[in-house]
Amino acid sequence: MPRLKVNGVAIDDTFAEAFGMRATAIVITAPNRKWARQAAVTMTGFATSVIGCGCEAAIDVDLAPSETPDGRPGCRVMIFAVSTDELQKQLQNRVGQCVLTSPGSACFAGLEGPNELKLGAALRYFGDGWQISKKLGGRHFWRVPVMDGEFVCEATVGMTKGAVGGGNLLLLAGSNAKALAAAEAAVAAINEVRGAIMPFPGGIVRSGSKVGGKYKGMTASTNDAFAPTLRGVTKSELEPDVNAVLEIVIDGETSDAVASAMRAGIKAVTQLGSAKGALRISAGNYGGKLGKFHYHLKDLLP
Amino acid sequence: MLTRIKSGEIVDPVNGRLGKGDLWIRDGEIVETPRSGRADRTFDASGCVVMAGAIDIHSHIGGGNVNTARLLLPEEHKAHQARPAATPLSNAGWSTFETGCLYAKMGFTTVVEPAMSPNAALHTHLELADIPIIDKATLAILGNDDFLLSMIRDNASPRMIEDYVAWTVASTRALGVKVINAGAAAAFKENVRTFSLDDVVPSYGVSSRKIVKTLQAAVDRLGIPHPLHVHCNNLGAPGSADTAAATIAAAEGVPLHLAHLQFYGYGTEGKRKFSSAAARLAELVNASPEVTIDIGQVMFGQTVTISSDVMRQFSARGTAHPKKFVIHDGDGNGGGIVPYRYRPDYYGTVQWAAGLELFLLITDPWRVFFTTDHPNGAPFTVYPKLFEFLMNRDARNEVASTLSKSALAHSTLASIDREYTMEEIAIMTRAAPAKLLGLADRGHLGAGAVADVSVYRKGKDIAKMLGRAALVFKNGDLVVKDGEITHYRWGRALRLNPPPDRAIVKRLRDYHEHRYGLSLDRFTFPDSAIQRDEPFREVPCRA
Amino acid sequence: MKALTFTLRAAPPERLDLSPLTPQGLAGLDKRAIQAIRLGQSKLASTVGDIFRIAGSNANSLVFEGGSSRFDGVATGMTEGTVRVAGDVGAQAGRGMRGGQLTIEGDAGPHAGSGMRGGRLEIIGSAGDHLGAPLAGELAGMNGGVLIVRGRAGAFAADRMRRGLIAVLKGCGDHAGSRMIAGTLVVTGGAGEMPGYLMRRGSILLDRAPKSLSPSFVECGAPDSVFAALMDRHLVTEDILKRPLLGRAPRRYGGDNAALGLGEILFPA
Amino acid sequence: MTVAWIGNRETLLERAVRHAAALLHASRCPVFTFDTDIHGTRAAIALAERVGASYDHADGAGLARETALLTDKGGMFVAPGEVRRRADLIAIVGELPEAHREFVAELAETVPDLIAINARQFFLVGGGGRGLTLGNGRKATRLSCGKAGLGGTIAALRAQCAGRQVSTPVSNFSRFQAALATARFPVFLFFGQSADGLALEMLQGLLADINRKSRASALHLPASEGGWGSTLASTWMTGFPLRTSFARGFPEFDPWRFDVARQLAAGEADFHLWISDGVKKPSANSGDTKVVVLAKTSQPVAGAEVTFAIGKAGVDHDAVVYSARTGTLNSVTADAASELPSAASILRSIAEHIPAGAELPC
Repeated sequence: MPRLKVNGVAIDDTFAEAFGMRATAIVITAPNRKWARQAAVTMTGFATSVIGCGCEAAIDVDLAPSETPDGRPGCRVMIFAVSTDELQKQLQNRVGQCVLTSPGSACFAGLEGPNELKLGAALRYFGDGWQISKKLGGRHFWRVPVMDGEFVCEATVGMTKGAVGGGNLLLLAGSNAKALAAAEAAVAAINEVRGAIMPFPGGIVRSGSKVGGKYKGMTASTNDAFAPTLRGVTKSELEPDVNAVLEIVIDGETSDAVASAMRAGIKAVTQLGSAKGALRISAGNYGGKLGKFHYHLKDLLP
Repeated sequence: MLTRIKSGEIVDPVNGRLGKGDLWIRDGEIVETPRSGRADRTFDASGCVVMAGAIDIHSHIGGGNVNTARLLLPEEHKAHQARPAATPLSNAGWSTFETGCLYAKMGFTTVVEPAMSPNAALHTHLELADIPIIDKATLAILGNDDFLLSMIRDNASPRMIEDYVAWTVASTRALGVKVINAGAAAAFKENVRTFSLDDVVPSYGVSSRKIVKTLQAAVDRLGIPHPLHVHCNNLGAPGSADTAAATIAAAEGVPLHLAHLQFYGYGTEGKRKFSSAAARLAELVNASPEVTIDIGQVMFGQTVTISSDVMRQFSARGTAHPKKFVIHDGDGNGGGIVPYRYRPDYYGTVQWAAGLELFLLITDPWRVFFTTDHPNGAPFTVYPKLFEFLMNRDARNEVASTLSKSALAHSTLASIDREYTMEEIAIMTRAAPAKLLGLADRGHLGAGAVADVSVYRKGKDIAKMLGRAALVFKNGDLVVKDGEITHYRWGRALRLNPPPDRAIVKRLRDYHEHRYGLSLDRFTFPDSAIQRDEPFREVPCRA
Repeated sequence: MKALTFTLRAAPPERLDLSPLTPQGLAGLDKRAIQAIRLGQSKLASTVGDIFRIAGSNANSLVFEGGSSRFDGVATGMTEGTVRVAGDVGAQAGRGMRGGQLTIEGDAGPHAGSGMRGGRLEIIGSAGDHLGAPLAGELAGMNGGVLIVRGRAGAFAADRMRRGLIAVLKGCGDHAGSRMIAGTLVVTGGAGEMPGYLMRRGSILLDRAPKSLSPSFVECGAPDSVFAALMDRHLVTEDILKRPLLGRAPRRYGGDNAALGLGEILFPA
Repeated sequence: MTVAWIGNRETLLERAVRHAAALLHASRCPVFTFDTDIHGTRAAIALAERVGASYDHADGAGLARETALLTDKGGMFVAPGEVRRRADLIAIVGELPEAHREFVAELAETVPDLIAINARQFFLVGGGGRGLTLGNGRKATRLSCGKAGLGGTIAALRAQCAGRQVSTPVSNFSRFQAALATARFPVFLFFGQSADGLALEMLQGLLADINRKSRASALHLPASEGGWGSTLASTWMTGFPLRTSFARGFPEFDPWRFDVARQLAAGEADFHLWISDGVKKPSANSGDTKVVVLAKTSQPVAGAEVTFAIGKAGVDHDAVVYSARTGTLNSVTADAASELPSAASILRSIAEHIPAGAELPC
């Protein structure tokens, strides 16, 4: 495989293969940033992969008070799922259990669009008849009485059918510490990209997987080709000097957002350089047969 | 003045005149063809049907409850805004003035207001006196009044009850007697919420059946031509066909008139437990020659229900559209005003179909009367369309095809081919009402009849033909030409005048002074109180 | 194209019904047809030509140069375009509006914005009684749109309101927000007796404590309110108010407990 | 006996009628104010129709409030006879007007005979003072919310009856609640002059709440009996209550626009026909409004173009009037019959002299 090198970091001539998904975004606000983020972190917990969690979700960006509808600190959270029904269910459960419950929170639509999901329209029933509907300048809010006042929640939120899930970067390094340094650099850079989230812990996944496995019922199992300890027993993708691989998985509101995120990640990793970070950047795919979206690393170079 | 209506197609079932010919009027009366053959004026009626003026036996055109409905709904009146067509009741014939004009334009010349509260008789007659052109009549409501219920409870003699009924009819200038959900209004005052034929009015121990039978007997024995006019219990309720059937059975060979039978034509079949039971009722009517009925046809659109059945109106208040209503606990019946919009949904379809089934399945046009119970089923201004439904099955089937299929599945309407002939229409709307009300001077075109004549230009469009008469004569005056009013006049109220019995008057005087602290004179009035020339015309009782 | 302009010749000799003169009503009419429209409400039956000089031709933008308290029904039922009155109007301005923008630079009579469903009606001067409210017999008050009165409003402002926003900036008379079904009424400058009487739902937002309140309203604390923040921001961005009204934690009264009790009166703590 | 004047000069009735008709016919925006019986009202409305006038009652404001209850809300009402015979709880809503004291005294002196409970309890909702002494030495228990006024008190009463909270409870509420719980037919008496429209609507809301489970109703004792009679006549003749106009050739109802006092004050009317057989006198009219007066007077009314002396309905001539005591129209025989013409007869004569237009009988 011919390789490009930037700042000592080799870049595979391969591509990340990604899939179409449904996604929505909400804006969570609170009296201060701490509690806005707390609500967001709680509702996006256990949302790493649609395979086991029903959805993939994370904070997209933090919002300044001037950027939120109620003038309080907030953050934009994105949720991705494979079907509209599943997305609706996950949204309703997560906002209901994690945002409605969080002190001082409010919840607004973070996405507009012709397709809508119920937000406050589903949660209002918590108000047990005391809920109040308000329409202001074309937006519709529900006000649900709670113990610290009211939970204000926009009635509906837009949903996009053009979202993409599964953009990724594989960062191969000589040591665990260097792999983590590279991955953290990538996560920090991608965090700045609007419309793209990284649903795994801290944006990083170490248990990259392949499809299927030897045990019945396993839909995914360890990505043995990238596991350094298996270099001796499997058909490995790893050079001898690679001792750790970490993956960044990216879901985007649009295909462009995924591409921008990957570009930002590659830039950060290459800027860090091979001495401190990754020796090599690769990407995961299924031979291009399963996913509609292909992101070739060579097109995303800094 | 001698008037000749020339070469019209005369439809006069009473006198067996059917076919082309001339009709002669001298002043206010129909006459034989005069020897001279010279008319002072001649109207060419070729291409026209010539009939007697039509008679509506049951239409709420005036009186306290009707006026309250007007007061309650100014926004539904066409003149509320400068654009008449924009308001739902724009054709309702809302004021007394419009009422007379709109009836006359359709060739109706006599209309009966069927629900006059005896205590509001003066009010009712003042309103009727302000309805131009046509003649009017009223039925006095009895059967929820304390005086009658107390007499029945105390086993008063039939004679005393007859005297009371006679006094009421005479003093209120009524043409007959109506009973409305007998006993229910009295029971409702004691917080009873449903009431059937064999239920008993608290404090009196008198059943609804007993009240109806008592009044039926009194009316019959007094020789009041119009049989007791009964508004049954359970109006509008699912399963009310049982009540109507029981009431028909209760006629027991003595004449009885059941009002707006359509509103009782409901069974409990189907998923919604509401279905047309009209076919069953029609059969019962066909088999009971002493029973006459009118329909109370429902047509779709906005209207207002006006009824002295206060219990039923109270229970219907939740369906008010727009959401406002009046419930009045009166001295006897009181009443309720509940605006309502008939929608072509499941329930509306059942009601619409049930009315048409009754019209079409009751075989004797002498015993079924053409009403919408104005404005309860629909304003009387829908009559032309309703005539079309009766006379043209394609017209009604076309409408039926747009309505609720599941509702029609429980109805026989689709299987009925009958179309009314013009002669049957003439019987149902002219000859039979005159007979039912005891009005020998109208409903036909024989010599000596009042010259109430309506002339319709024949055409394929039945609604247009019968909606805008080519000519209408009232007492010989030409009042409508080409569907427009040409002349205003004041009609009269037709009344009975059975002589008063002194004993009952004294009793009533004591009763009013003792129980109400008022002189009986407060509840009576002289003819002069109407301030019109000859406001009344007396109709004789049967000998 | 220049705005279709109606210049008042002289003070009208009778009340006028201007309801025919809307952008949609005049679209496609030539000048002669417009001049022949009857406006007079008495036996005089004045026409447009008797009352106004007409200039311009863009019917989507109507201007009345000069107004009068006898101008009834201005822009009745308008659905689009703009209507501006440089002067006062009489009763029922913007009655049943569905869209577009109506600006009245002077005062308006009773029933301004009666039964509005959409659009924006701005009265620079004061408005009479029954702002946005139904006419006699009707049950439907304002059902959408934005109605701003820069001056005062009379009694029964927002009566039977169901949806939309009414803002009165220099105070209003008694019974503001009576029989409200929902929607939002903003009053700065003080409201009269018993605001919110018989309200079922809806919000009445004031800049100060109401001077009298029906005992069927009950004090409901002053927790932090996101709704207040949303509302304040909306009022400022929509150019209705210059500065926030309610603040972080307004005081709240709930009522009318005689009716459904789901309405509220909010004012700054 | 002189019954007509043109200006200050006596004239023949016929001539005065012609002159009044000519003035009316020439007027651009005629308005009528009346205070007369049913026949006077019928004749006035028929004349208004002929000349395109708007009309109102001399007590227009109080009547408009009562009318608004009917047009905007409706409600539950009861006949006065039933109140006397059935009501075991009477609540007087607001200040009891002088005109209706007699009936209330009668209720205090009698007992219901149609239900088993042979006593009445009386309550006074709102109203001033410490209570109300009725006939028979009985007192009405006062239900009040202090300064909240009548509207506030009815609101609190309704909220408390429904088990909802209030900020100020109604005085003596528990006594009322206990009475209501056992009463078979409670009746609330209301009057247009004591309560505004919203308070009356609130009262009807209270009645609607009570009637879910038990019975209760309200008795309307109108601000003006004559005015209510005129309201009924106007309603049947035109479809609308008072404050209706024929200016555009069809009846239009607008309680603001056709408030005749407002029309006069705003200078919209150029002709004012004042008809009153009672004590009310026409208010001062603005500059160029021409005035024709029908009044029980023995001299010309200052400023009137034409004055007609009329008799009082029910005194000088037979009449039909609305009676709050019967709740309907009653015929009244003249108790001091005189030669004075009735308002109706003068108005009909004027109508006959209006130059021919469409022949309309209304």
